Amino acid sequence: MIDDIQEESLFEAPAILEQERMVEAILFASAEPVSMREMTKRMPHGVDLPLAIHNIQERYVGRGVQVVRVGDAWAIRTASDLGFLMLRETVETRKLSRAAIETLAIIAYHQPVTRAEIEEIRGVAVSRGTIDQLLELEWVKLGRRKQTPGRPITFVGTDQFLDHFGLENARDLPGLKELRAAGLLENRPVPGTEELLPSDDEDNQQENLFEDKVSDIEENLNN
Amino acid sequence: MIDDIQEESLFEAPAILEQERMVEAILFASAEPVSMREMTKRMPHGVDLPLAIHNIQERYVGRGVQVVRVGDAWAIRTASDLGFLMLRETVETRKLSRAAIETLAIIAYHQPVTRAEIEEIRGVAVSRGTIDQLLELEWVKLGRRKQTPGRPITFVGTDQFLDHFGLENARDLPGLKELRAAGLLENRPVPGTEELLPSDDEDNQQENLFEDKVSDIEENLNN
Amino acid sequence: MEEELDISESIAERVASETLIVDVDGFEGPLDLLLMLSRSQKVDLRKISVLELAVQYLKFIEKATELRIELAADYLVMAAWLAFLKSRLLLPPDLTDPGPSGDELASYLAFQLERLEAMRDAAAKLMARDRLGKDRFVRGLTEDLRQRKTINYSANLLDLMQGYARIRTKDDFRPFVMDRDSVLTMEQALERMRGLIGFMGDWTDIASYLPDGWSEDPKKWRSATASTFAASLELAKDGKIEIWQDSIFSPIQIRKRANSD
Repeated sequence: MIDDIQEESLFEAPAILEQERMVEAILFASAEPVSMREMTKRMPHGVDLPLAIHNIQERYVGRGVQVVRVGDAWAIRTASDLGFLMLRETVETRKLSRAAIETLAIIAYHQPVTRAEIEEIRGVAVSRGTIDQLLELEWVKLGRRKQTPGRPITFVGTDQFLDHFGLENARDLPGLKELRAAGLLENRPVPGTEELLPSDDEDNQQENLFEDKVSDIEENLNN
Repeated sequence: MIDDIQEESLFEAPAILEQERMVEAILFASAEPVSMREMTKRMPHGVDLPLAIHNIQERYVGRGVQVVRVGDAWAIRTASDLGFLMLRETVETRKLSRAAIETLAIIAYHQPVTRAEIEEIRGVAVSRGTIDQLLELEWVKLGRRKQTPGRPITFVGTDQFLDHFGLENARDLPGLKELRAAGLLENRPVPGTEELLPSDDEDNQQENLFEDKVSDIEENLNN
Repeated sequence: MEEELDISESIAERVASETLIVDVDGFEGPLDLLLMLSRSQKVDLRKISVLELAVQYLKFIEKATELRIELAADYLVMAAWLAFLKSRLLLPPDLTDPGPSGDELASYLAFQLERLEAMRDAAAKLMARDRLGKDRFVRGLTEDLRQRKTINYSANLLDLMQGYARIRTKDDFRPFVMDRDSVLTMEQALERMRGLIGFMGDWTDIASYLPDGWSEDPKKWRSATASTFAASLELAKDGKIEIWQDSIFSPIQIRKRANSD
């Protein structure tokens, strides 16, 4: 007690505005929230720390940064509504991978198609990631389960897919004949292509919505 | 969410107070000076950045932290009179040798300057380690080559140099004007070597060169 | 007494020479040494007497040499140059000499000294500024700029068609060997049947001639049945076996011809 009085008399406490500046500088430069005790240690004697902190906190109300209490300590933090400034958004355009393109093409031409069927057509396993990517892009979606043993899920194209590729509907997909005419296909159609197409009874039972699409695709492919 | 804000801003820039808050948040979040370009990239379109920065700078006059200009960038630094409050836990940078300090000053005041010119001014060879030390501190960097025989590389000061010594730009170097007025920053030819120089116009050219130098400094520092 | 005095003198001399050694080490080259010597003149560097400075420098070098202090080449070069300058300054100007006059050289040296001193002052001023990390501090609690990359995948109809065409063409080009494991060639069937003919008794369904493991897989079964049938016809043509079917779709039966062999 006596010490306090003596020290007070030895050192005149800085004006409250000066104390605020000090709190401001300490909070700014510290890598971690600063406790009251720590601040008291670093600041001159006789300061009214709670008042200085209170004033500084008030001063930053509505500003881009805020003086916040973190447990027993204080820190300056970015105002929560401005967090987006700390985020740099970049948009990058990338070509779809070959595997994804092929998978997408098979789904488009053969929909509804199961994963096993896709693999059979591509002749290689389809990674989970490839289908996930197409699902994420919302170019394919899950169709109905196929009425075969194991009731596998099927994949079908989406409206977004049609939209992206500038197609009115799946019927607009160029057929094999056209692909050949465009020089994209040089060989005769593979016998047995039809087998891969959903022409069985069970598929005809699928939504009517699909029926014409499917038969059209089939027609295209058989040409 | 972010898109919304940005899209909105295409039509209406946020109010100036809001812009100030953003500048405040960005500057507070970074230990390094943030260039105008970087700020522009991160802030919504249509902001009046110079005005917002100006206002923010004004706002902090006399506070515990200051908004300072470093070349083409801006930063918040604690007020220098409050340095005593800070914990100096940070590792002291290697004590600079007298040679390093002199070399730094010569580069700062004469930039862009070649090694031979530094040696001419100091009257002694510059050891490799001296310049390396300055390069390592990122206080100097390589400038463009000088268009003289041998096309020697030049050295120039950096933004980190300005930041470290609290200079807005290279024109703020202490005593620069006086030194220039006294002709001490001129490249005076050694008597008896004039023959080696192109012509009498040399002196005029020298002056032009110096003009160039000044703009070079600016340019270098703005990069 | 005199001897004592001599001793003390020599001590003083030794101390002086030791100081000199230390000093030479401390100098940053001859220009620095000259700058130090010039300070004794206590005048503005622009008004300095270069002649006096040259004399002082030469005296210093002379003494250093006497004391066998190793001097860097720089110091000796400067000494030679100053000796030359001294002679120029002392002699009346020779108007026929095309080289620079003593005054020009002297003023250049004065400029060099002034410039070096100015740079030293500037360096001191620079170091005395409020420096970062010493007087001014950066933000302690920085916030990293997070990067969020949005990747837009692109593909056009041509990509899609090419992709599909690639798959379809790939099928056509699939090498024959790839399919061989599920195909029984007629040659293979013939070879197998020739070996079995000897054991043939009465009429037997040709289905029983299929190799083991070829009846389960439909693909293999088809291939094996076809080639076995073709092989049977071949053997019948050769007169090795007889072939018989009692009605459409009923099992085809074969038996070894009695008069073969």
